[in-house]
Parts: sequence; structure tokens; C-alpha cells
Amino acid sequence: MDKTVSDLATAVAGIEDGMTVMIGGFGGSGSPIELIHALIDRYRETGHPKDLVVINNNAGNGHVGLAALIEAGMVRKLICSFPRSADPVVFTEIYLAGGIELELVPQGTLAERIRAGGAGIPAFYTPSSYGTDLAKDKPVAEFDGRMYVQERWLKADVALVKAETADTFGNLTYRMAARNFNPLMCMAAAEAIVQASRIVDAGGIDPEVVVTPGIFVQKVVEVANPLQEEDLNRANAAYPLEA
Amino acid sequence: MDKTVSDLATAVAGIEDGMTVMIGGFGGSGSPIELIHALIDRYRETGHPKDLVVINNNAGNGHVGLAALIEAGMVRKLICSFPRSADPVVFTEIYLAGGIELELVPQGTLAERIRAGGAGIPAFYTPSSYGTDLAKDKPVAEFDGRMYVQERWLKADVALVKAETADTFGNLTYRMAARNFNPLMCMAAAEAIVQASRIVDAGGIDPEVVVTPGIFVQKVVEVANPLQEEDLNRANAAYPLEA
Amino acid sequence: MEKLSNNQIAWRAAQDIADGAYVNLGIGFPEKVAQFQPDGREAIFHTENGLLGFGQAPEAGSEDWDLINAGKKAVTLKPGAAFFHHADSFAMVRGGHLDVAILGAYEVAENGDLANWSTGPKGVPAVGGAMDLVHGAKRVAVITDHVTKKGQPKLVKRCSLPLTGVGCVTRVYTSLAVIDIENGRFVLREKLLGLSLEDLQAVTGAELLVTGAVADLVVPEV
Amino acid sequence: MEKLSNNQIAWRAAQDIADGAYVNLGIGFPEKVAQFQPDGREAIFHTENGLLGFGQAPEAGSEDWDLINAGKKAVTLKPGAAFFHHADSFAMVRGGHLDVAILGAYEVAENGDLANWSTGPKGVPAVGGAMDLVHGAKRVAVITDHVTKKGQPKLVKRCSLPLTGVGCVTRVYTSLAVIDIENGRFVLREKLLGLSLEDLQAVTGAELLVTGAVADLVVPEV
Repeated sequence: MDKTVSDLATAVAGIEDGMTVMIGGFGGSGSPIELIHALIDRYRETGHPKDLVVINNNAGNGHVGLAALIEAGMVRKLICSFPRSADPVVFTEIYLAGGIELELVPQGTLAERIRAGGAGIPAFYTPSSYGTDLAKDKPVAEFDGRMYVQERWLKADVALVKAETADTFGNLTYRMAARNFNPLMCMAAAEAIVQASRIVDAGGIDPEVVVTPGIFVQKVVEVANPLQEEDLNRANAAYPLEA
Repeated sequence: MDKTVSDLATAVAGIEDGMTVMIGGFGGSGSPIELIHALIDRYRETGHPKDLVVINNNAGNGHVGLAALIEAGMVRKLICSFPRSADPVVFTEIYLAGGIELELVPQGTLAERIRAGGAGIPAFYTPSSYGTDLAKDKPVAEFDGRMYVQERWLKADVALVKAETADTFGNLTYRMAARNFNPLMCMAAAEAIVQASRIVDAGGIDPEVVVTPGIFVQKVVEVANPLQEEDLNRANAAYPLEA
Repeated sequence: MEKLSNNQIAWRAAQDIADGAYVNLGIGFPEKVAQFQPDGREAIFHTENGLLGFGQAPEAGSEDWDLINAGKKAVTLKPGAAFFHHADSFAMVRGGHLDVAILGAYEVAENGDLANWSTGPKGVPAVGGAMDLVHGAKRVAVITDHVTKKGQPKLVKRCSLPLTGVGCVTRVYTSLAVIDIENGRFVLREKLLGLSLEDLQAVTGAELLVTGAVADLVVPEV
Repeated sequence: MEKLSNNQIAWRAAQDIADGAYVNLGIGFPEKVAQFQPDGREAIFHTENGLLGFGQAPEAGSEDWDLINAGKKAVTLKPGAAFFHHADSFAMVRGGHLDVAILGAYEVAENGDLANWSTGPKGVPAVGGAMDLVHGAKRVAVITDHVTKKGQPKLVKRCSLPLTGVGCVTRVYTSLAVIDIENGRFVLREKLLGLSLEDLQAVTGAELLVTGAVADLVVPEV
């Protein structure tokens, strides 16, 4: 068994119009920028995929990564907790013009809904958002004298994930706080597509320090020196990048 | 901040009659035998604690560890998934004589209920046990055309946990499959009391490989060469152990 | 009546496991399936107590009792293994990430119901991970003798024993046949060479449908 | 009217954080609290994006953009730090494991309601982790100027802006006073030296109860 694929284009080739795509990262940290850019390349060449539903904590920053995906017009709906950033101009303009749908979810609820999707839990109760506008029309229930909101799982057709080290079985480690939503999204997607800074043979990661076991991962592609969104934005980059 | 306590007796000194006590381990693997035995010592000296509600995957094996705790008469009720073992005589006899209450929970539901307790999720839905005797009297609900059982969180006053390495902040790693329920029980107990094979200074565990962050741990005691239940049982040991 | 040995039933079940499949084998008899992986295929075995990628038992005397399977037997690690806690382990199970779970049975009903955890109100009940496995794996198969020790059918119209799961089993490998469960009916796929449909039906507690070719169930001595 | 600077409000809030406390500081102004930990005490700071035990910002130019806080600012690691994923991070929050969360506010009501995420239907809404924090930490405190830039009370009878949480705030540190919320009422604990109760009440949108001694709110220049 070898889950490695040869290149980014191959890795994202199966993503189709209308799919729900989870994208890891918290801002730029842990964002699989090269996979996102490969998806934009494919859209620019073929017109697909479009009408995507994207799940991410944020809504992109500047004109690279997720912001570039939105700017390219590929995203029909965004599910996120915090669509603000240092430079949120892309999302803000399209959203205020009615060009994209937004489902705003409290960050902890977003994380738990994704984990629930991966763990086969169709619904759970949380105190978060009880009594607020974000709980409107959601079922509520009382447990032990306190009120809670019922939330549903979130699943996806595909997850785009950034890891530090992967083995050929798909076992993953992450780099510092770049972990964030990435392990959860591997669990909740039918196909988790991972870019890793290095790929090692099975056995190359200590079984004790695996963060995402390979059962949650379907494809792995090596991106040896991944770009950081923050660096790109400080250089005022826009995708497609200048050579 | 230093969560280290000097000895086992001090570590378990705060456990009172009637408390709910989670005990880590899956069979003997990951079972905090020395903490359990310290609790038995206290009971033999003081008559407390008794009437405990114990949460563990199993019901003990032979006459050491959890089995010895039950044999000492300290346990009023056991919540577990699998009260069988190679030598289940202690639990079996007391249970069939009506001397202990049993709440049988499917193993995955047990794990998820404990995690829910630690994560502030008062209830969740699972497909497990739907339509069976173990779902009797539990609320059910349909999601996306499939039926699910509502399960409640499990919390405890205290968790007894076995770790491999602890730092003084309570960050933990485990040894192989001895991990099992231990990290979840740290989350779900008001006070997680941990025996670790070694204690290092803060900074002595790589932040990337911490399994249980210290926020979930209240007390740590060093037990340098912990006993294994399996070895004790192969030697037909009974607690108190022969010197 | 000629019948397959337990090893042979396990061998037959192992032939349906694809290379790279993630597999959970129930405690006891189903554990034998791991011994019969076809050459060139490597399944990755999951155990409830937090381990993916374990291998065969170590030699007696070299066991490490922190490296065990759900049956509390000592195992070994294969390259690419991973440890995790119980909630993550059952996220794999309940979340539909396992390709196959192979379990034992007291009874399997034509509607896919399985009874394999309790023989009734006597004694000490114990369920373990079975109720999670039957609702989690993409494919839930049963391996079992075709009849009880007393000769009674284990494949039945409706289970009489306490259920493990409702409508969960899709294939049954028995000592006499391979039977799928489709639309609430037993569908015969393979039977032992020389065993007539009538004789097989006679030891089966619900009607066996034949909807296509029935292959010979041919298993080597193992 | 004399008032405390933001640094001074943050300083005052920092005095109530015990040694070894696990603390989450909201994005922006509340982040300042970390600068004013009393000597001999060390709190452990939690950030939503999966890190416990971070320290101050690194020098410009030596940032690592995989080592950031919830405000996406670069931070550093202290000994005893730990990384974890977002679900574990919010298990800490929602599960009641944080000792204190200190947040900013648009409005705080005497019933403990907090509004700090939305100023209304205009623009792009963004909530982040605030709705989880207000229902998770053992103690939820607010730091804020006592009045808005236009001089309107921020401590009110009932919030007029969209709520972040219901009945969640227990203490408010303002530029003029320290006020607890008990049984649905504002209870004055400390006020600036020389500020009369009448003057303080005049800029407060709900009645201030005095149930015991009111201490002087004395804060050094910081």
C-alpha cells in the first residue's frame, strides 16, 4: 500500500463541481497553499471545479491561498468562524455584493461539528451560542438545569490538509500550531488529500507520535518547502504568483 | 507551578466515600495499579473511601488492581463495557450475589461519553446499541434517515491514570497501547491523579508529542517501575502483595 | 455432513479482504482471519484499544503487556503502526473508516440483525466493542459454524437472543456456505461441493434465495 | 473624568490571576493582560488554535508563522508548552478547564449577558471563539473602557447588540471601577480614588449595588 501521488495536479484531479471541501489551517498557519493553488490552476485550465462549498476557520487573507480560490469565483458558500483578516478585501467585496453565501459558526462548534462528522456522531449538544442569533432555528434542550443547542455533524467530500511528515501509509505529524483543524478534517472527509513537507517509508514515524493515523488519509503528495501565506502577503503576492 | 506530589498515599488522600472514580487502562495495560493499591491501603487503615462508583473498561482480573479494589468491598457500582477476563472470579461472585451494581456500556459509547464529559458536551447521538437491550429507556432520534441513541456525558470526581512520562506541569505521554482510556479520563475528572514512570521538568517533553496537555492533570506522582497486572496474575499474586 | 474447519472458514473470509484494507477482527475465532492473508496483500488491522497496524503474537516470554489487542493477547508492531486513545479508536469505528469488521455470531437473521453478545439474562453480561463495530465498518461480515453444537441453525428468520445490532450484517461465511444478506433476505453465493441446496436449506433457519450462479466453496486444507 | 489607561485596566485584571492558572485572553486589548503578571506568579496561556504555554512575541524578523496565537500574531514557546488540535483546544474551553477567560466587550448587562461580536447587521459578521469561551471558562471577566467613545455606558441594563452569551460574565474591569455581577445585578467592588458613587452611577447604564466595602482602585503607571 502506498498513498503517495506524484504531483499536486494529480492530487486534486478528482475534485468536482459542487463538492464540499474542507481546507485546513488557521489563517495561514497550516494552510495547504500549494494544494489550493493546484486547484485554482485546474479551474483556470478546465473551468472546474466550481460551486464549491468550502469549510475553513477563516475566509482568506490578501490574494493567495483561500482568498485566491474565492477570488477565482470557485466558491459558492463558505462555512467559517471568522471571515476577517489583516487584508480581507476579497471575501468582503464578494460577500457584500451577494456573490458568496456565508454560514457563520462559533469556532469551537465548528471544530466539534467536524470531529463529529469524522467520529460518526450525527448531532451533539453544546452550550455555545445558546440564546444568540447564531442559535436561531436550532433545537435546544435542557440537561441538568442548563440550556444547550443541538448541532449537526459536518462532513466533506474532500479535505485539503497540510502536514509536516507523512509516511506512505498516510500517518501524519504536523508542525507546531499548524496542526489546528487539519487532523479533524482528515477524519471528516471521504477523501483527505495531504501535502507534506516530507514523505517517509512506513515505519519512518514513531507510532507513539503519529497525530493522524493513516486510516484517515487517502492521498499524500510531497511539497518540500511550502509557502507561508503570511510571507506571501507581506510581499503583496497575488496568485498566480510571478515566477 | 509544580503538580508533583511526594508519594502515593498523598496522591489518593482526597478521595472520599461515594465519589465517582475513573480508572484508566484496558485490562492490565495502562492500569494504574500502584494508585489503586494505595487507595486500598487507605481503606484498610481508615475504612474510607467506600461506596465508590468506578468507571473502567473492565472489572478486574485475578486478585490485584481493580479486582482487589472490588474484593475489598470499596465499590458500590461499576460502569464498564466488558466485565470478563481470564480470571474474573472476584467481580463475578460479588455481582451474582447482588453485592455490586453494574452499568454495562458499549465500549465506543463509554469512550465517547467520557470524552464528552471532558469536552463539555452534555449529550450526543450514536448509532451504537440502537434497537438493543442496552438502549432501553434512552431517547432516540432520526438523522438523515437513520436512527440513533442519545447518550449522556460521564464525569468523575477523580481519575486514576497511568502515564509513561510526566512533566511538572502535568503534560503526559503514554507507553504504547497503555494509552487507551487514560487521556480521556484526565479530561473528564475534576481531579486527575497520575502515576508516571518518570517525572521531568517543564520543557522535558517535546510540545509536539504531548498526548495529554497539563491543563487536564492535577496531581502527578512518580512510580518508577510500575507493576503489570498480567505479570502479577501469572504469578498468582493477591493484594496485599507478599513482600 | 462435511464442513469447513474454523481455519478454513477464516481462510475463505480472508480472501475477500483487499490490499490496504483497514480491518477489525472480533475477539476469538475471527482473529484467525489475520493468518490467512493472500500473498501480495497486506491488510492493516485495527484493535479497539488504540492501535492500527499490529502483527502476529510475539514468542512466549517476549510479550510486552502494553502491546496487546482487544482480546488482551500480546501482539507485535508492523511498520506504519500508530497508537491513539479510545475515543479516536472508536471514531475510526463509528465514523465509517474501517473497510471490514469480521465478527462471530450466536445468531444472524435474514434481515441482517446480529446477536453475538449475550445468551440471555443469566451470568455476567459483557458487550465490549461489538455494538460499535456493527454500526461503523463499511462492511460487516460474520464467520461462524453453520449450526450450533446442538445442530440448530445459526442463520435464522429472526434472532431470539438479545441483539448486538439491527440490520448490520451483509455477508456470512459459514462452515457450509457463503451467504449475502440483501434486502432482508439470505442470498446464497457459494456452497460446499457436493452439498445439495436442499440439505443446506434444511440446516438454515430462513429461506436461501438463489439469484444467480452459486459457486463451489473450495478451500484448501489450512 | 480621570480614568485608567488600557494598560492600567489590563494590569488590574492581571492581579486577580493566580499562579498556575490556565488563562485565555481575547484578541486585541485583552492580550495586554499577559504583560502584567505579578512577580512570582506564572499563568499558562491558552490560545484557541491549539497551544498552551506560549510567551511573548518574538523579535520582528524572527517570527515563525506556524507559531501564532488566535489573533494570528507570532508568539514564542515557554517550557512546558503543548500543541493539540482544535477539537481538543475547545474541549479545554467548553469542558470548563480554563480558570479564567478575559474578553473585551461592546456591552455587558447586569444579568451577565455579553455582547462583543457584532455591532449589527452591517458588514461581515465574525465570531471566532468568543461564544465558546463565555460558556467554558470557570470565570469569565471583561476588560473595557467604562463608556463608549461617544460617552455612552457600556455597562447596561440589557444588551441592545447581538449577544455573545447569556448570563456569562462575573466580573468587569473598567477604566473607572471593578464591578462583579451577582444575582443579576452590578455590585461595585472598587472605584477610582476621588470618583464619587454618583458620578460613577451617572455613566453606568444600570444600578450599581454596594453590598460591602468599596475599595480604592489604585493602579500604578504602567
